[in-house]
Amino acid sequence: MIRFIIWRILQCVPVGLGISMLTFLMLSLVPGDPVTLMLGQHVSPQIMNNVRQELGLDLPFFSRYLQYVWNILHGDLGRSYIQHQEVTTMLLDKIPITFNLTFVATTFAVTAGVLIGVLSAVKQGSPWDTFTTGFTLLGISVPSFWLGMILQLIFGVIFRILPVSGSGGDGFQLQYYILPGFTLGFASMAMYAGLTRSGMLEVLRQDYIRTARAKGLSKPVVVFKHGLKNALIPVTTHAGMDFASLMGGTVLTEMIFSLPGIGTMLINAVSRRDYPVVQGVTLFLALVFVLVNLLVDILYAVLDPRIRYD
Amino acid sequence: MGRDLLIHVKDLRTYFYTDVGVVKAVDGVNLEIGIGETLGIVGESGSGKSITAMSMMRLIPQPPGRIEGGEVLFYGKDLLKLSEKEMMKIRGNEIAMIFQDPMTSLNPVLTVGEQMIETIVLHQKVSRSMAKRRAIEMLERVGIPEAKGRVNNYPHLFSGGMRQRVMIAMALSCNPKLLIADEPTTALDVTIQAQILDLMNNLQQELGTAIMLITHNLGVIAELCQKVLVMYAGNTVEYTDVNTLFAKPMHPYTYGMLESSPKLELRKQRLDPIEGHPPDPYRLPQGCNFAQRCRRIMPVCEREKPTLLEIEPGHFVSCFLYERVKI
Amino acid sequence: GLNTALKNEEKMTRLTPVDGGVFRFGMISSPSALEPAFLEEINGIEICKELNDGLIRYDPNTLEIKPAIAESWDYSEDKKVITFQIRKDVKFHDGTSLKAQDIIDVWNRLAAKDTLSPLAFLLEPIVGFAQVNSGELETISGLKATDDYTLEVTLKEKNAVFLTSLGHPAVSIYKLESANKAGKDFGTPAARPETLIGTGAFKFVKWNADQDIILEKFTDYYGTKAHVDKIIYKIFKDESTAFNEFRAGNLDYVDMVPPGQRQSILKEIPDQILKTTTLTTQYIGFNLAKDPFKDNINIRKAIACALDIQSIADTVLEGSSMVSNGPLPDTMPGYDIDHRAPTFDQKKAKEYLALAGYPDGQGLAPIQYAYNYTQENQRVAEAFQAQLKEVGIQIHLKNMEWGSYINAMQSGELQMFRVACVADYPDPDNLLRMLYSKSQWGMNNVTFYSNPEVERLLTQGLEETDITKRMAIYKKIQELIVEDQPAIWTFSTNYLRIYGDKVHNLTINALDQKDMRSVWLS
Amino acid sequence: MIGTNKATETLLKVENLKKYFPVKKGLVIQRHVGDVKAVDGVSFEIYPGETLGMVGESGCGKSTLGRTILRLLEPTQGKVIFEGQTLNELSREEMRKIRSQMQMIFQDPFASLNPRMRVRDIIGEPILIHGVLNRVEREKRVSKLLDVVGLSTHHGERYPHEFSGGQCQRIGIARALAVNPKLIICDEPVSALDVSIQAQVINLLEDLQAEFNLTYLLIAHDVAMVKHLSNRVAVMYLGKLVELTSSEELYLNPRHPYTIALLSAILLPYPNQKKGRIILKGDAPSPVNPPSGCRFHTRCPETQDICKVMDPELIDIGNKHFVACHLTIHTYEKIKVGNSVTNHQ
Amino acid sequence: MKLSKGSQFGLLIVALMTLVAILAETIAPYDPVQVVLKDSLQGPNFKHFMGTDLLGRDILSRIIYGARASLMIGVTATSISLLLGVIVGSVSGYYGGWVDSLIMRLTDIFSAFPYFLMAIIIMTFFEPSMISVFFVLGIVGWTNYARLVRGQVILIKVSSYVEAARSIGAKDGRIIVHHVFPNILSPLIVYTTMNIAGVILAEAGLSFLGLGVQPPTPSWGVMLSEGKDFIFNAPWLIFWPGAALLFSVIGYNLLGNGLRDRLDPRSKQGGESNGSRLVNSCQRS
Ligand SMILES: Nc1ncnc2c1ncn2[C@@H]1O[C@H](COP(=O)(O)OP(=O)(O)OP(=O)(O)O)[C@@H](O)[C@H]1O
Ligand SMILES: Nc1ncnc2c1ncn2[C@@H]1O[C@H](COP(=O)(O)OP(=O)(O)OP(=O)(O)O)[C@@H](O)[C@H]1O
Ligand SMILES: [Mg+2]
Ligand SMILES: [Mg+2]
Ligand code: NI
Repeated sequence: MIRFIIWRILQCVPVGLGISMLTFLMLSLVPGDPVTLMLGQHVSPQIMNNVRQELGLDLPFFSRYLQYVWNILHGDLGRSYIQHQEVTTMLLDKIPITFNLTFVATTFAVTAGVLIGVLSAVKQGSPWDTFTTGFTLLGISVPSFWLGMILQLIFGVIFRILPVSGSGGDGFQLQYYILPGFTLGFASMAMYAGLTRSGMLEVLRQDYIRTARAKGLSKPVVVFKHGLKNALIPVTTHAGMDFASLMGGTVLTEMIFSLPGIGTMLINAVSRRDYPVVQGVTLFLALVFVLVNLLVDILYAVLDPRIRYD
Repeated sequence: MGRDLLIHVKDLRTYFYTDVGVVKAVDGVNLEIGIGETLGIVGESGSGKSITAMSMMRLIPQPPGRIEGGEVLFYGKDLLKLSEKEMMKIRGNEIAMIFQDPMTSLNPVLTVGEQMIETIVLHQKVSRSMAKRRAIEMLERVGIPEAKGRVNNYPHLFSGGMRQRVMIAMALSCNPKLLIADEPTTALDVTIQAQILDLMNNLQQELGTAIMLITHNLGVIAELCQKVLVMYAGNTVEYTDVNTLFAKPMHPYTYGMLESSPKLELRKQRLDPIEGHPPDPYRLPQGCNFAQRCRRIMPVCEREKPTLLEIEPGHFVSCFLYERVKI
Repeated sequence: GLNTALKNEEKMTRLTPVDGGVFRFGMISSPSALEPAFLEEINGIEICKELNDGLIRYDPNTLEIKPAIAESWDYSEDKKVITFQIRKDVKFHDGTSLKAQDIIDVWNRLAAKDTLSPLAFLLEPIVGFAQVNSGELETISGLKATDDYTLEVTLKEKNAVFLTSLGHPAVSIYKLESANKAGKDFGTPAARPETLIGTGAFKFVKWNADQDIILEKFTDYYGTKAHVDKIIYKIFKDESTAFNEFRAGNLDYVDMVPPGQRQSILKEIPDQILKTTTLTTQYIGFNLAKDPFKDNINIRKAIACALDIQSIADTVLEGSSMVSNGPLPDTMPGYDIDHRAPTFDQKKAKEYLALAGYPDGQGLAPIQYAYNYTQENQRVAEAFQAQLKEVGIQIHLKNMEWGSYINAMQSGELQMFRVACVADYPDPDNLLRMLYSKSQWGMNNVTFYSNPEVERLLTQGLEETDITKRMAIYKKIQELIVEDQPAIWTFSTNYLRIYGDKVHNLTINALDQKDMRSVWLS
Repeated sequence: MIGTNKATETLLKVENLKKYFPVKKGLVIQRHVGDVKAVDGVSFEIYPGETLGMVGESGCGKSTLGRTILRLLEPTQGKVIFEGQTLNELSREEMRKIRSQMQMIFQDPFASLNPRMRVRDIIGEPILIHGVLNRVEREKRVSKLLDVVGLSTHHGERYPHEFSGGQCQRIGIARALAVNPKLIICDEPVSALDVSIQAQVINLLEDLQAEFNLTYLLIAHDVAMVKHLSNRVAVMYLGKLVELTSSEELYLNPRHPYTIALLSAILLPYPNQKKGRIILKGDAPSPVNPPSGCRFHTRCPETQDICKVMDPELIDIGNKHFVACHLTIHTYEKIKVGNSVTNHQ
Repeated sequence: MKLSKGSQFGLLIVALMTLVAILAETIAPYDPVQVVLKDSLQGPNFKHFMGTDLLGRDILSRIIYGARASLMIGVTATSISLLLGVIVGSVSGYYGGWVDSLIMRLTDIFSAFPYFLMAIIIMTFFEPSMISVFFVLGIVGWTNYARLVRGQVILIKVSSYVEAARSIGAKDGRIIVHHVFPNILSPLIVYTTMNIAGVILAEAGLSFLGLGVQPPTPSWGVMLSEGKDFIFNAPWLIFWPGAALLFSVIGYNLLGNGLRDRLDPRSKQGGESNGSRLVNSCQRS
């Protein structure tokens, strides 16, 4: 198992390298000069050249890339062109926020989604089932900005029971993440509900469920103890895939709720051609992506004793 | 009938209502099992054997299934009229059940021990450690080596034969009065099958549990059962004791079935199969369900359904051939 | 130009100010840096001007030059040397006193090559700037501290603008030592109170990146001390969110009204709104080096007459912009009220179009109109497109990502495009030179406009120190430019600012700067 | 090893065939830590027109053997000689061509038919591939084949899921017959079917053999069925043959303890005939690390010391009755002198 | 086998939408790009059944024309993803080994890459237009298809009927075309229909960044993002495109479910097969 984990982490290396290369390549090919963007238009050619030299932007593409990789290997992601801060520091600053957000969103999406899914599978064909299926479709079609704003209005402005935005400063303060978490997790929740429902329907047809019922176990025990763990296996697989889109979703959510997270950081950086930040963030995201998938694999092994990685 | 009846099923009918139509999976089944007795049920795939058993346990998936009628008298009380809660006390406790495929009948994500313990705790109201001891004891009894260690294993670490032993141990752990075994050996190899049948035989003798054994293998019936019920397309076609059945099968289907299986010791001889295949359960014929395949079909067979009649003492057949004799 | 919300202000000032309280300032989008050398965008300037004082400041209402760290100044005979008398009671936030040398140090740093400041140009008029900026020398030779409280600045030429430009926070004064201590982290979110020491009425407490920036009242401030104890600049990415926070009672002030809600907010809280026309100019630029605009003033006039700017400002922009009819916003000193840029008149448009050689638009290939993407720009563009279609001019819309857009404009690839420019300081020279001088071709002058007469007058205006004469020169320049129509002047942004009912004496000048010293909370 | 004093040509000869599936471990560099010895040195012959039955427990390598013979799997070692041609030496293309001579019928009648093809196309596919007939002729032949296996022409228009198991198996058989093969390997052709249907298919197989002079290698685990159909029967245990003889001989005179146990375990439809059943202990061991010596020694009721160390060879004990057991070898040694060859057929 | 009632309804919706898209010119009461500033922001009324937007354009007409762009985007972008995914996934699945490892790592790289970043970058190469929207959404979405196809191919590769095909001497090409491909079609079609909605919504996300369909062409995504600011003051701006989207999401999902049952001859009883497991991993907007 340990070796498997190490192996999966090692897999990160080519993926990370690939991503850094891809990012680097794409950003370099994109029209638009970062120096102009940094300095604005008022600036004299003299200053422009100074900056260009300082940033090494006058060097050929390949040596810039090598330099970049070299620096990464030394733990140096460079400095933001715009904020002039070290990318590593910026990242470390923002990771907790995004982590909290995705954590709350995922927790919410998974628990609520799974619960809804289980209930509608158990009551297949009932009005409740129809309702949740409809709800699931709604979940897919509701734009998250709309949801976010409505939630803000209702819970923050009208009832004033939850903060409208922000992260509440240092540390994890749950109340600040409830609305954003819900907004971000809503579509996922719908998806998990759908997945759990079909997974559960599949599982409920299995022989061991029949065995469990024949043993006289009560319905909740049958469904949750015997059914759920099995039904979660396909759900888990999907969770890894879903993570990438969840990460994409944080951008809008963070924007709407003024959460200073990775998403905000990335979108700011991309629009201002802040190369070091964009590269740092994508690299980090790739790492997270691989780690999350690793987590999913481990979870898989926990859920399904038939799978062992050695 | 002078013996003590454990369970008496009268005119059981279970239908499935699907988008495509109604399946009369079980359409009038009668059976009796005495205390400590073994009843075998044979029949082709899809003839309703499993559904009969599941209906008795009230485990039919609802919807689409529904028990449309009949009585299941267990010690004289109708199981079909019990509340779900009362029924839960009977399942696994008074009536236990094991299924055909040992590979899929155990929950892959729970340890074998856990699956046994939960039943024992539920029905015997004992502590978990007591239950565990009992589980180990049962596993030893069904011949699992190193039972102490293996209770903590997951099912996938067991071979097919071992899993079926576990299933039996689990079913018998609460000393049920009746064990319903739905094709317990079909999925197993011949040599393993022999082991399991042997085990069941021994345990029955020790514990005195009545067994309802579902199979489509006549050899298994001959080996274990005292009484046999032959089913075809949801109906009982023949019901008698095992010797009579093999010596003097009366229903053309039973007869055909006996003829069509290869016999080991006979000189090579062409098999005599029943032609055609079972009717589509969605479109059962108007008359006798077996009519299309029957060698001795009569005009009446295509018009009317025969009824199950006691042709000879203790020998029930549902066929117009014999109704006429009686008349 | 005057503040349009004067009435409210009067009402507010009548009460006696109360000290104390925390002012919660809703800011849309984060400042990128608090280092003066990089103060390019409005939010950085907003905060930095509270942290650091410059030699002069602008009057919060009239934008006139007022003394700050310098209590007075004198021009030499040839107008090339300015001698500043520095106040003796100016303290840095760490308690030390400010001397003339501190100013020189800070400016040397701003000009230095390594600093890479895009704003170093503010010091360009000083003798010896170029040598420092190219890295040859370390100190600007034109700066001299004759004693601890006298600073002599020698200019290369007569320059009437230089003094005004000293109100820009980029040339404001902080403690050089703190910058050295912070190193590369100077003015970034990593800043700590001891690495960001200024001279302003507020001192730095904390910057939580993308979240908030906290300032605290500086009690040893030499001037009028602030009333509020603390300012928290809360950073938002979305106007609606900020407004929701405001409605939830968590903000005292919001920097921007969410689009789409302006009219309803105006109705909802008319007494808590400030309206300012800022020193911005927005126009549709014509690439004068490209067909069909090259040497064809009639087509430019045709387009100018075809556009109903007023109705767009009223509906599409929800009244958040003033219609502008010349190269300068009306709040800029020297604004010419009298000039006659063509306005909406479809009949005239058709006439001009015919004159241009395209009667009813026949023969005129579709024109491309480019703009950087925002929803608002997009909507405006769509409205333009629809209006031009009515007189027979087809335009294609091309929305561009900011970087490519700037590039394309500067390289002269585009045909017709949106330009918006914010003045750095309240002097007409700033905008007119940047946008219409030939020396700025390919940089800020993206229409590639040039007029020798304009060039001449620009130089003249720069040297003229008499204010009335100067303004006459700029009036003439404006007339010339309007005549040549290198652009259609569309809007000057007219921001709406919302403040809470407990906020008093909040002022906003045309540079969009709030004076936090005067604000108090009840 | 196998005596060929018989004049009849062999159709298929399998020589010391082995198929190991590597078991790999390790992450970056995959180490080879062992093999699943699915087929481990099997030799036998099949004569034209006969049926050779192959019985054994689940997992003993029967299907793997069948696949390896057809070169659907590449053998690890050994040869398969078909009509004098060594299959393992043929190129891919040559192999592809020769496939029309050898066909296979699969265990699961549903799974072996492409659910998205019409029955007509399924049966016509081998003809198409081997390009022997034009379209019209092909269609005719498909109708003929459907008729042969007891289906009617209009069935050709349907999809596999519209048929019952027995009918599907008939389609599979028709596909195998389509190119007039000489040898058909039947991998548990009836074990998925109901008893009454099984008999139908068995009869069909018998009839076809007579009609087209087919040779069968019949893989199954139902001894009674194998005995019924086969001329000779091979018994396999854990990748190896343990006994090979004619079916009557096998029933009347089984020599290997495993065969004996297998036969005794068969349940007969006669009540009250409980004979002295030999119940083997435990399960068959894993083919990854098969027991040393005789592979059956762990379960054999008559294990001796030698069984644990020495692997018995498959030896003809007379009448072409091959047995791989130390017990019989000793008896055989004694009678070897008087070995007379009699044709068992 | 007939489509179930639900899927018939789904088919009806999809057909209706398609019809509306095709006949936009005939049906739409107004020119969708006609700006009438004095009619700005009218609520639903008799003249404008669904109201007007900020520029005074008729929303009903825009919804009708928007169906054209949105459905086209949904279908085209999905087809691009599908094509890429099928090629990559089947190569990866069929050949296995190091080819598979390499391709799957590449896929990982692409999925780990933030999609809007990719969108922005691609958009700066191509000028924003309908074509580039197809392209971006297509490029962004292929990884899931590749994974899906690969998984299916691996399953089918070892199936008994592929073995049967090999045993009768079929070549690789024939096996892929006749045996493997038809059998991955069903989960693929199901996933595709369910994904179309996600793509339409993702276009809204792009529009948000100015990278979507270019004005004045209306699309539901553009309308949604335009309406964002007016949630409180002119909610109909966002309601109608939202409803249209929801409607078509429902349509496609129901149709997808029906197709699954229909296309998969094995799921006779209409049980849930693997198709529904894939539900929807829509890109968020
Ligand atoms: N959930 C269901 N929905 C519809 N029909 C069903 C359902 N479950 C069972 N049936 C039908 O009921 C009939 C009887 O099934 P049953 O499982 O009792 O057969 P069986 O005799 O046990 O067969 P086997 O030997 O294959 O186990 C079959 O025709 C089957 O198609
Ligand atoms: N592709 C493979 N890779 C690894 N091991 C395999 C593979 N195919 C078969 N095996 C192993 O080889 C052994 C023999 O398998 P095979 O399928 O030949 O058995 P069988 O005798 O046909 O069994 P059954 O009666 O269940 O069909 C088994 O242990 C199996 O697990
Ligand atoms: Mg059954
Ligand atoms: Mg096999
Ligand atoms: Ni500017």
